[in-house]
Amino acid sequence: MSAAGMRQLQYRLAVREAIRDAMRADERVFLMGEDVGAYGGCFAVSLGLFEEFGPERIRDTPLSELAFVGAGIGAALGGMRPIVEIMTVNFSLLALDQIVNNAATLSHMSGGQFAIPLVIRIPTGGGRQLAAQHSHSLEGWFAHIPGLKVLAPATVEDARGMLAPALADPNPVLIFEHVLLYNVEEQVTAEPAAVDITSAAIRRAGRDVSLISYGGSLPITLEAAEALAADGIEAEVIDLRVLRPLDERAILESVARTHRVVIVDEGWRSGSLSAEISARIMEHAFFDLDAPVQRVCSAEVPVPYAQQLEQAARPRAAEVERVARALVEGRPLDG
Amino acid sequence: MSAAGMRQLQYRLAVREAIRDAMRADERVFLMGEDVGAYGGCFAVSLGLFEEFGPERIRDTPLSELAFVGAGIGAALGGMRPIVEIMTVNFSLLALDQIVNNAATLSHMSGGQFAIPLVIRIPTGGGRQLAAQHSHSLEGWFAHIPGLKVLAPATVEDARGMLAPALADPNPVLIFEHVLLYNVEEQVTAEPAAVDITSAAIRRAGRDVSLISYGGSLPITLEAAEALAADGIEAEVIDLRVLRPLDERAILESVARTHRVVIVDEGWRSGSLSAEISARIMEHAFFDLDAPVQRVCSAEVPVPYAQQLEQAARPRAAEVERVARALVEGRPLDG
Amino acid sequence: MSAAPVDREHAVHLLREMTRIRRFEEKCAELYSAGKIRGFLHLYVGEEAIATGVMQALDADDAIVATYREHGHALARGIAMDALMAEMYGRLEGVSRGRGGSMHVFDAATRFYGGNAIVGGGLPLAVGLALADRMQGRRRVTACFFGEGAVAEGAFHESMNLAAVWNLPVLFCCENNLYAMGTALARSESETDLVLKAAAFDIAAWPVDGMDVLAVEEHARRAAAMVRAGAGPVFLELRTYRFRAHSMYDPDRYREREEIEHWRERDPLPAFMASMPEVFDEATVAGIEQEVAAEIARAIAFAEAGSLEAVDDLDRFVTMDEVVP
Amino acid sequence: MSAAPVDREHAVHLLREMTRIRRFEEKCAELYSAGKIRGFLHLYVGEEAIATGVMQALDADDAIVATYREHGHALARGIAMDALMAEMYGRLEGVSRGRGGSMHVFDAATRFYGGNAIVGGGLPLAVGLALADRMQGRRRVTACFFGEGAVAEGAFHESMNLAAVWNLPVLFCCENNLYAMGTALARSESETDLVLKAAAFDIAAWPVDGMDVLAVEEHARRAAAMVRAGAGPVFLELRTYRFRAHSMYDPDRYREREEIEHWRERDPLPAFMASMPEVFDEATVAGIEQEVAAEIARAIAFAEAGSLEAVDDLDRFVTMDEVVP
Ligand SMILES: Cc1ncc(C[n+]2csc(CCOP(=O)(O)OP(=O)(O)O)c2C)c(N)n1
Ligand SMILES: Cc1ncc(C[n+]2csc(CCOP(=O)(O)OP(=O)(O)O)c2C)c(N)n1
Ligand SMILES: [Mg+2]
Ligand SMILES: [Mg+2]
Repeated sequence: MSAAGMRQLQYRLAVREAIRDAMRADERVFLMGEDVGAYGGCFAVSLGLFEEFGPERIRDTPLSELAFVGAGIGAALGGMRPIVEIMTVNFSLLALDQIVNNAATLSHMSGGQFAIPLVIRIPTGGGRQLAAQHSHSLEGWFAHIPGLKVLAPATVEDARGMLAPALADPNPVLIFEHVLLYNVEEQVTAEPAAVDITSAAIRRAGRDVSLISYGGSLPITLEAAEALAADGIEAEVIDLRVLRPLDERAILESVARTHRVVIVDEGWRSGSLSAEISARIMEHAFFDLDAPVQRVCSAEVPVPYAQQLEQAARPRAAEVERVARALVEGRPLDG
Repeated sequence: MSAAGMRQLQYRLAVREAIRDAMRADERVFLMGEDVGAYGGCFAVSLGLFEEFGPERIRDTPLSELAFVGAGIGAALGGMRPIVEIMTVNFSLLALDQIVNNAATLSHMSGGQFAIPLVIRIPTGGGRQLAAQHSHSLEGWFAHIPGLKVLAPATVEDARGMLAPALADPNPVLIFEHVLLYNVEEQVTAEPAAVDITSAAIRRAGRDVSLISYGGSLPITLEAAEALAADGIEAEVIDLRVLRPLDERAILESVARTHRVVIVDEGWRSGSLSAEISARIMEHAFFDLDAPVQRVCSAEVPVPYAQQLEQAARPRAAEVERVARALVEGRPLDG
Repeated sequence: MSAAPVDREHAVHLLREMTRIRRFEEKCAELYSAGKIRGFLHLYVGEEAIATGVMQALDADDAIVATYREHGHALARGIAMDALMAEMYGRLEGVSRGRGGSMHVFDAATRFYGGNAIVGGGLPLAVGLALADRMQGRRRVTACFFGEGAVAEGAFHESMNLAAVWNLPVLFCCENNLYAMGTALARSESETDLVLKAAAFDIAAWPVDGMDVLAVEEHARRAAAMVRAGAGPVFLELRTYRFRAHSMYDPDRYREREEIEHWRERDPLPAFMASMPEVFDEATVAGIEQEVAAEIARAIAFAEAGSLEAVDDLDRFVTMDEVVP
Repeated sequence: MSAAPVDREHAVHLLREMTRIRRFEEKCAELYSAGKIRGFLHLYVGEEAIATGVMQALDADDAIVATYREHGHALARGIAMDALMAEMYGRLEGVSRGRGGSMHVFDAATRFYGGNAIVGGGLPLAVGLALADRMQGRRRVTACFFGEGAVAEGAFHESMNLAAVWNLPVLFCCENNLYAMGTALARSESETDLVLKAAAFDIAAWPVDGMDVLAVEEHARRAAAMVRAGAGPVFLELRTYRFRAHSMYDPDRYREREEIEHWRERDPLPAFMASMPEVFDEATVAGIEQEVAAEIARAIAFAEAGSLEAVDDLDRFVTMDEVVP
């Protein structure tokens, strides 16, 4: 541990510490998913927890996404505080019925008789050449569903801090962890700092343009901001943190400061979360805008294996920089 | 049949005729789904087809949405032209893995070696007091997925005409039929007119404001347009018809004519298709706009059974009218 | 008929419960035609012996997970008929504030977890409720009702395996009424002996005459005792028949008159009465019918007098502010 | 060892096929460490007898559906090794233009429908391919390979039932290597006798020694003949073991050394050689190894010399302009 009570921590280990702390603090918390136990977790997030907590609380499941996610809902109804891990976001498609038809509806449909204090952790995103069935970015898609809360920790501090409030929340909370972030290391306070799961964060101050991003796209967004700064363009970087419900106020306040916006979203462009953000700005900050809100998203293709193709399909810092620069310099972007 | 070779036809019967014609014309076409045969179809769409074509080609399936949708993909790969019916849109959540991970990816991922000439018909939408597990409007959500084509026939002519080009298309085509439209009757040509599945349609001309809608929301949008017309406000009503890929040109041309837009979408507001349309207008027609694009969507709640609550949750003509009027009269909408 | 001796009081209780369900359902059909009840309505007429019999085996803190055809289960579980009727009417006084309707009856007080309109959708919930009991060391049973049509769903397969591999206290009650909407079991399952489905998971299972309330009670008690004792899940195939169409929308084109008639002859109410003539004399039966008629009348009056939830409350409970119950 | 008499030529063919797979996989492991192959890589080392044996029973116009662990199936099916290696390299000359990589091998010419990275995701496709054959009156077989871990998925359950209730020509080949990643079968299935899973669907099924290439061929031929004759689907449980970790990411913490050693003693290649000493003299074996080494060297050269698909073609085939093949 360095001075000032700070220490270097890896995102993967931050998630692990958060799970461990939650399980030590509350008997009702348990982790359930495919190979979270004996194997140590597909991304080694839960490595070692099996040894500390045993097979009942670090519960390996069969390959039955629909049933074990539904069992998580039932266990939450039964008084537990389940953390369900879906190994990779594309497998969550097998469990969508339980998430959308049950988890998202039971409280409202029952007239408020039941709460569902369930956390579902889902590794998400591309960039590792895992091809079209292992590289989805569906967090924005899930953010469409009323009754769910959707989080996207982009920093090590959030990876460590968001789990506790998510478990304390009486509603189903989905936490999307971008696979490219697991190896990221950052300085954090020695002890977990309390973080909220309601607000967006300003990760960089700047008055010339707002770069709005979240999760796995935050690093390239900050990278673009640095590049712009080298030319004297100061970008304000917003990390949404919470994808549902959106912190609309933080977005609009940023627009009011900068009057120009680029949204960076790894989702496929059409119908991605970036569209909703653009639409909200249209509705509530139209007259604050000096230029149309722009989006840098993933190409609308199944993510290919070949590296040059996958990279071309993903949002890149250079593109964010190019678009932001054009906005600030008032150059046309169309065509 | 009336004069001028026109006749009155019900939406439900239009779909049935389209299926019958396609099956008579092509041996490879068959209909598969839950209770499409002996029962006659949950919404009586396929009533009578079982008698004409028999159990092989009007194929009742067990309650196995994931497998029979996947079987439709496989049958298409095997040279058939399947029409798979998913009884109601919320059950499609059980089949999403096959639709998103297989149907939408195989052509691209295989380097173009395989096409998937599959049609999936899905009754969608609310308004019949069927509550939170039977009233979803997910067509806009599906429109986010590259590799799929998504259609929303809003007229009897489209209900009859879209199936043939959908079957002729080498890609998976999802056709969403709004449950409130099945009983609608309209005058159509005696013989099916060829319709495209690429463009939006102008259902009503008008220069003051564009009302952009699709599927089950078209009727209330036209209703609002009539009400506005009574006060001399002429609305152009755009029926998107095709939700993926969007006919962006038609949208932008309309904006260029009217400079004001209200989008009407039964999807839950946040992350609905309306957001994508607003974002596209932001990006490509910002300087054509006299006022910010507005949206009239469903309230973000699981659809309740009680009639007054369900109606309150749905987009209504009066609201479309109110918003359009405010736009045209330049009155503020916020707050 | 089963040989288990039952005292008069209990026999009367069973007939009363079945009668409450029968008459309630018949009234619902009327009210649906009258437009008082909307949406989808699935009636339990003919299957009353199952919910009635199984509920005898459950304790107050056991849990129930049911389907969209759950009025009978709700009544047999002890949910007040007036609140149930108010739900059909979409009234604020309904069990689910009128938000769920016929397919979504919920009641935290009796641990009644719905009312699920997704075929097979309740099974994973039941597994989870049982998992919570197991992890918290409680000897409670979760009874999960579903139709034979649900057996084709992946959710059935995955849930059965999870319950078995984790040795969870789930009582799977498969109501085999031979049809899933218009699809006969033989047209949807390559193996129609449902007990063999359970064998694939090494789950104890056996068939039960679902038209015989005493047989259902007896077997449910035995099964529930096994489950409660920690022997893992049990699967009961309860053989029955629905006397009415699948829902009020169903023209019932797919069943032979003879078949329907054959099963009507096995109607669980008259059959039970005939099996205990010494108990069910005219006066007793008439008394039950009167009580039930009065209860239904009260329930309708309650529903009619009910209020509509304010539209301003539409957003309430989309997300919760605290954990309940 | 099975008693079926095999002529020398065929025996040599079988060993050559297994050797091609074994050496190809070993080379892939090297190339992965060298960074030439990326993404996920799942090797078939130890299971070669299955793909090799089953393919002997298939005709040119039969179809194959496999998993992410499909290199062996692709090679045994006759997909050119150079195009397969080029795919590993992500080259335009790869079977899938380099877009699929190790987990997504496709080849229309040999009716090889992938290469599916969703566990259980291929089963419904196989059912559909078989349905198309049946409806078009073709006597073709669709062989569907999947691991024992997939048996827990709802997709398995639904697909088995569909294939059986519609009497479709699917040959279900369950490669039971005892582990799904780190999860032993006994920890994921309450009933570990997989043949009983098939019984729940009234599907003909039996276990086969997956380490004995002749036994696999013999049983696959019998099963394929039944399927082709219209007897409906058949389920084979092919008992095997993977000698390497699940993937290149897997530290393999969950298996006992002894267990791995025990199975290595049953290595299908030496076992087969030892069973026919009269055929597999040193010279013959050396000759095979030489041929295979040369083929692999050519494949690597081909892949190394391959090109990268132009980034401008990224959008190609997201949707198709015409039906192929
Ligand atoms: C996943 C899903 N698929 C289809 C339906 C439509 N549906 C409602 S009830 C039903 C039949 C179910 O039959 P069964 O399980 O035997 O129960 P029963 O109605 O006979 O009591 C169907 C197909 C549904 N509600 N959910
Ligand atoms: C639906 C789904 N869930 C989880 C995974 C992650 N995963 C990939 S392979 C695998 C193990 C599969 O085991 P098995 O079916 O026995 O095949 P094997 O790898 O042993 O050949 C898992 C869990 C996946 N790819 N798809
Ligand atoms: Mg039934
Ligand atoms: Mg395995």
